[in-house]
Amino acid sequence: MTTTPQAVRRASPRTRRPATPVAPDPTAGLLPQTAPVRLLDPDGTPLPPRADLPAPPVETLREMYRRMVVGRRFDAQATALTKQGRLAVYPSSRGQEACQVGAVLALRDDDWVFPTYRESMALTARGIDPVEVLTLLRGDWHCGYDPTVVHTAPQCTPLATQCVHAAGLAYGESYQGRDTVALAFIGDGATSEGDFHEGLNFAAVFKAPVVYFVQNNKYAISVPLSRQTAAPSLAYKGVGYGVPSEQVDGNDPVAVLAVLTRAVAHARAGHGPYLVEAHTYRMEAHTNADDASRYRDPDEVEAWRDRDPVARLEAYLRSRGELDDAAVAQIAAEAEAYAADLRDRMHAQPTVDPLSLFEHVYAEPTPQLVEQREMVRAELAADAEGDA
Amino acid sequence: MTTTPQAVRRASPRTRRPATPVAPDPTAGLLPQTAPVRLLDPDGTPLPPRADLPAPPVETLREMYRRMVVGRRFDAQATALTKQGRLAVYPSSRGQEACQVGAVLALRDDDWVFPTYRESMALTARGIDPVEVLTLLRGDWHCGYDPTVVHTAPQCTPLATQCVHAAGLAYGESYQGRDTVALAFIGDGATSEGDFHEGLNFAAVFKAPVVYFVQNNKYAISVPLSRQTAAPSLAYKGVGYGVPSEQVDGNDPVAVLAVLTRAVAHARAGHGPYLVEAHTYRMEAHTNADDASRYRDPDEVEAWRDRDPVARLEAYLRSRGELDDAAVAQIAAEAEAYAADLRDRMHAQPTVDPLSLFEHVYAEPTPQLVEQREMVRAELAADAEGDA
Amino acid sequence: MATMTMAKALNAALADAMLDDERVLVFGEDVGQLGGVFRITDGLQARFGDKRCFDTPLAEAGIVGFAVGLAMSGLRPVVEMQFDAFAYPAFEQIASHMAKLRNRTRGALSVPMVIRVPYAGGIGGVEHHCDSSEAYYAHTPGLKVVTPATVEDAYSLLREAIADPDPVVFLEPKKLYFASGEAELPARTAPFGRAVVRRPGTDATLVAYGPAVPVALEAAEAAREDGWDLEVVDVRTIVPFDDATVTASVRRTGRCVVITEAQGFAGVGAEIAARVQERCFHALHAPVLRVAGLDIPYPAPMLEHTHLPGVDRVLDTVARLQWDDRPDPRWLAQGSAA
Amino acid sequence: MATMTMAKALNAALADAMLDDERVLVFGEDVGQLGGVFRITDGLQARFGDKRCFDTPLAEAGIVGFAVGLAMSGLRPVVEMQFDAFAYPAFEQIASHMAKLRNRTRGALSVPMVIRVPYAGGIGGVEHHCDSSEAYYAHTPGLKVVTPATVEDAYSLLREAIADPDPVVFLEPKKLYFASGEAELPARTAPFGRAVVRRPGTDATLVAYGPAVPVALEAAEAAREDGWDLEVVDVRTIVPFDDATVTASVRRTGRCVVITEAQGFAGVGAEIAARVQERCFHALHAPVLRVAGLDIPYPAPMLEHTHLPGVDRVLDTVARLQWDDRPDPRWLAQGSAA
Ligand SMILES: Cc1ncc(C[n+]2csc(CCOP(=O)(O)OP(=O)(O)O)c2C)c(N)n1
Ligand SMILES: Cc1ncc(C[n+]2csc(CCOP(=O)(O)OP(=O)(O)O)c2C)c(N)n1
Ligand SMILES: [Mg+2]
Ligand SMILES: [Mg+2]
Repeated sequence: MTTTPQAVRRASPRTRRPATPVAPDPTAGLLPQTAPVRLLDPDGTPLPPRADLPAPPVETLREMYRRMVVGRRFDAQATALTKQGRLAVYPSSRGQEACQVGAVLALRDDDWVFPTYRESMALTARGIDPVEVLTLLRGDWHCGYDPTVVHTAPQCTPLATQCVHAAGLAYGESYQGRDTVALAFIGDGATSEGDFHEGLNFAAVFKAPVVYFVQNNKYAISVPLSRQTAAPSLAYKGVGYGVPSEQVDGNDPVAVLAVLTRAVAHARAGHGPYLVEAHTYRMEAHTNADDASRYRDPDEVEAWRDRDPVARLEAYLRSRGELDDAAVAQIAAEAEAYAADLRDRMHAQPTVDPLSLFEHVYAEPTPQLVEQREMVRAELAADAEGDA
Repeated sequence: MTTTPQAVRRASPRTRRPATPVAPDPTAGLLPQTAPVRLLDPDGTPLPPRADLPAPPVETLREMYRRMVVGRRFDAQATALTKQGRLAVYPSSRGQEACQVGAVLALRDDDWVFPTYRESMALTARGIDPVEVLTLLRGDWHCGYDPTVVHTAPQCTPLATQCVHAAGLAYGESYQGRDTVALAFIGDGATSEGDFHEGLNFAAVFKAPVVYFVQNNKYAISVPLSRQTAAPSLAYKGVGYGVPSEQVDGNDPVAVLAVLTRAVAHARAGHGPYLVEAHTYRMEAHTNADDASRYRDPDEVEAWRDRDPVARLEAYLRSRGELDDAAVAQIAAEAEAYAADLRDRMHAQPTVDPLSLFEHVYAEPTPQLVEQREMVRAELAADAEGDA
Repeated sequence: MATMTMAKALNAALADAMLDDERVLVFGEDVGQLGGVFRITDGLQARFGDKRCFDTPLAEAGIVGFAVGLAMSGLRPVVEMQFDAFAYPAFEQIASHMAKLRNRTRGALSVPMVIRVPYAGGIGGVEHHCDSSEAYYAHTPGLKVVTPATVEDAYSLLREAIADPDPVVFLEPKKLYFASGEAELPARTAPFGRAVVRRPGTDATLVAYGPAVPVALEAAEAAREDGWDLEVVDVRTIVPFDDATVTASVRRTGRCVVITEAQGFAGVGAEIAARVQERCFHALHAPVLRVAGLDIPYPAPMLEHTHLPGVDRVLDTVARLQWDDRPDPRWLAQGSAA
Repeated sequence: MATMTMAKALNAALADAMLDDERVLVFGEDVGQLGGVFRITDGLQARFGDKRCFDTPLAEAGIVGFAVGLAMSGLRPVVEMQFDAFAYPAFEQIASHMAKLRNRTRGALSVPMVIRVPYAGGIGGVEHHCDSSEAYYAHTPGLKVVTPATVEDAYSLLREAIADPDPVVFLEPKKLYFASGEAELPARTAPFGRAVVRRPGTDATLVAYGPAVPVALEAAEAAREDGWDLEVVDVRTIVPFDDATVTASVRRTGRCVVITEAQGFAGVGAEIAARVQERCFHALHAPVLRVAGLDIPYPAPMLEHTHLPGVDRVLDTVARLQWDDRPDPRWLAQGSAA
């Protein structure tokens, strides 16, 4: 789909029998464009501007570049931390920087994000402490940040389940008179789950202000998109819920930001949910524990290197005179510092109190948990004695 | 939607920017017509024939009429049996005769049907003994017929779950070289369930020969369609799976049969699943136990009386000289006899052996079940002694 | 004191909770204009408007997940599953999210919500309408699991559930919906975690909850003829479980039968039996016995009476409590065959 | 005898079953070219083609429901759930269809299919990857529930499961996947419903299954130092349960501890404890005690060792089996407070 040089509207003239009245098209505004929206060529050359899709302000694009560079460095650092045994596992989002950062920049700080395990970069780009973001993967607790402070749900592992939560939260916010928008990340594979369907449908029926943002990175672990769907593209799922939908070149940072900004505005204006599919590519294996050579061709990966979103935005900003060697170097240095700080802080082995296991199961531990806590307390005391 | 006098193809010319190449429409063949297909006017007057949808042979339509009349009489009899305490509950399909019988006539005997609780009429129209069909609702066992003999799954109560079974069975049949088609009935409400999504998707990805037949009777118990979906119509869900879809006036027997016949042919030819939405109406309450006056306007029901599918087909066949008073009377008599026979046979109270509870949980009862069976056997013996 | 049905008491509890707390929203399938298939939400939409009591699309995972999201936004959702087995599509949302969100976030996100489930049988329902599903929930840490057996408890426990800071699965015994009882509303019987002795007795303890409580009481009444004075304990909240009341009773009586309508294998009855013998071993004159539903799918209406634990089966079991202190031949035979 | 991992034995069982029976199809998420995230299906697609071993869309209800349909058409599906908690979306298909279809149709439709579930923890997995979900299945009539603890049993029980006429939930202890053991394939150990004494002993019986079996064996070994000679029974098939072997052992030893990794409340351990005391009451010198996971959501990797029943906790529990015939002060204190 990404080979079409320019996004076009669905255009095939349908055969119409004469003498029948023309009914209004019930799909108007609901179907995506037939090819992914693209505003920059892969080499960063801008395509003609579009009246229906205002280009994002250049300061925002500069900020986007900065966060993408820092995000990529963060991502590499996290992968390195797995090799050093500091992280149990890490799912990289290398190659998906435009999506991860674009989503964050399209939102306000008080909007809510519903991420999956893949969105560590989006969360750090949101300003969440990377150590808190990696808590789940380091293994000291399930979620390291306070969702109510950063307006970000815990990274969700059970696929697609967050789609329904996002609908509920967004509806709840608007019910309470707040103009918060929720953005739910979801992968191509997870669109096959029933909860994706139920989430979109609830959001549509209740006109909940949610943006469903599918990062179609072409694989669900090893399973290629062709095993997930026979649809022309995932964005075509929206019309079945009455949800306007768009597809976008997920490696074109300008297009991603533009399309998501429009989607968020639509939701915030009270028009209900919006579905965006970004065509992108997972450059690394599913996680560091995965062996992608078992199921995909290195040539395929190579081909996607030419569509690198960071280089693309850099080229564009340079061509517009918005970025020069000095600025690039400064951002790279910032990224290095960010990574170094993360490495240092992840170096310290966290201590977790075993007795904390009994907290937060319920607001107050049940008598059964109190008994079990006493058992563990006694065990710990015996261990300490044995050690002494 | 049913007010458009004639089905039309989606026709709104989309604004196209000049100088962009015309991409092929990825939705071609997947979207339904913008208004439900109709081949007879509500009064039975035929509409102009359509090249893309051959009209069913008139003998089949005569047979359809016969089964619809018998089916309606059966349905009334079943409702009467609830009043006589012979059935615990009965969900009527009055008003949906064209759908119930049309689906059956579009299939071969060795095709598989996946019915819901609403499809008693379809099953009797398929030739299954009505006493066996009503076993579930009488309460002597969960399913009264042998599915492998009548190629009909047990009537399914957990909504939408049968959509996935149908995909599996259909794929399994074609895998084994048989050209069987499966038809899964489903209601408008049940399309909101995740299993509808997963069923359609599996069928599409595996090109399983299934027809998904949504009887959109506008209510899920008391919940109106507007609370199920914001989609233009349920048939627009197909494109999101790459499944060709059609909507049809579900009270137009000729159109229902024509559209389903095309859908079945599509599936049998190996082109994968097909989604058909029939716009119809549940004339009675959800079941005899339901009180529809709590949630719907009698005027609405009245309006649908004018679109009665049985009268419509009768008028059409009479106008074509295919039916006369004598034939109508003969069919009515047949229907009466059918109902009388059913009434008589349902009059006998069935006896069910309590020990049969322990059969068919597993192929062989487990030791635990053997123990429990002995307990029940002893209880029964003690009861018998007590009675004696 | 007024006489009313449990259905009415539940309806009043919902209405009073909505009145007291604006954040309470009631939704599910057919709960709006219809008032629910059992009429538990009758009149709530008319009274509180269709933003506070409303119908949803027909999708249980959606309903529960939507409620989780609403709870995250600070509201207090109370949702209805239409029947027990129709909550299964929501199982992942219940087990992996509703039950765990507080724990996952170290208490930052709580999920104060209630899932109401009309459960269990005895009403002649067709398949999938009569499951006893309490064990699935009771086995899932993070959920509170509650089931009333009386009209007063129905009101009180439902108010408690809605006010509780934790997610609650509130199981409503269908067969008791339209049984009448005495109640003065707003009744407040006891907080979560308190079982109650419904009938004092000295010879053995019958432990039951929900639909099994009336069976236990009836059996205790009938047992008087056989010369047994049976105590009946109503568990009320399965999670958290009231060990203190149950063990105190069994220590007094020295004998115990656990009655549940659910299929017995790995059910809540097994948990109670296991706990009681762990904690009362030296007070026991006989093993703790169980009377449960058979280990079969819930049967068709015409056979449900064979499946359901009834008074006779309870009394037969009480008779096996080794009143003469001889081992039960039934188990002995089997054991020696091994 | 050769040394191999359980993963390898399971892979061999699948391959041999596919070889023996053309109707066997293996599918799920990532089971094709990747060979499964645990490589249990490694090489099957290459060997048998992508019609017999294939990837599906990412949807567990879909996978199970599709398998039910395939079984209806006469095939023998063997599906993989990628991890324990990711089977929950399929719960309705499992509980309401797979488990019940034979019963609903009076035996006309059987559902000979297997759901393989890598389950339980001890591998440092993140949340939702380490649930012990056996009780949900064991409590659902119509399902057989099986879990191997040895390499030979892994092969044998999986072959048995695939050949079985009933639906089987086959639980694979993740932490044992890459533990090696001796096996001669094709091994056939025992049909369903047979527990086995893994270690004879005279003083008390440890009953365990799946991931808890190695813990029990290690504890029995360690207990020798304390002067206890412990017998270890491996349950192997939870449903159907082998009462004969378990009760015979406990009658011999007079004491019993049940060890499960799952959270204890209303788990399979409760069932075993309840059954054992029902059947062995007069042989017991002490209550049947349980060692189980804590009643908490499975913890993050750094705390899982506190959660999991380990050798020390087993030995502490064995020590409480009232060797001097005095009541356990722990429970007494609590009871008298009531
Ligand atoms: C309900 C559920 N089933 C299975 C899994 C196991 N799993 C984790 S990631 C993954 C693939 C997801 O693919 P996709 O949705 O495309 O997201 P991506 O990883 O590509 O970002 C699978 C199958 C899961 N986490 N949840
Ligand atoms: C999973 C599930 N949830 C809820 C129900 C209860 N229920 C039975 S019929 C029904 C309405 C179904 O409406 P629809 O799908 O439109 O079919 P219709 O009854 O109109 O034929 C509901 C909610 C059920 N049977 N299964
Ligand atoms: Mg993906
Ligand atoms: Mg309907």
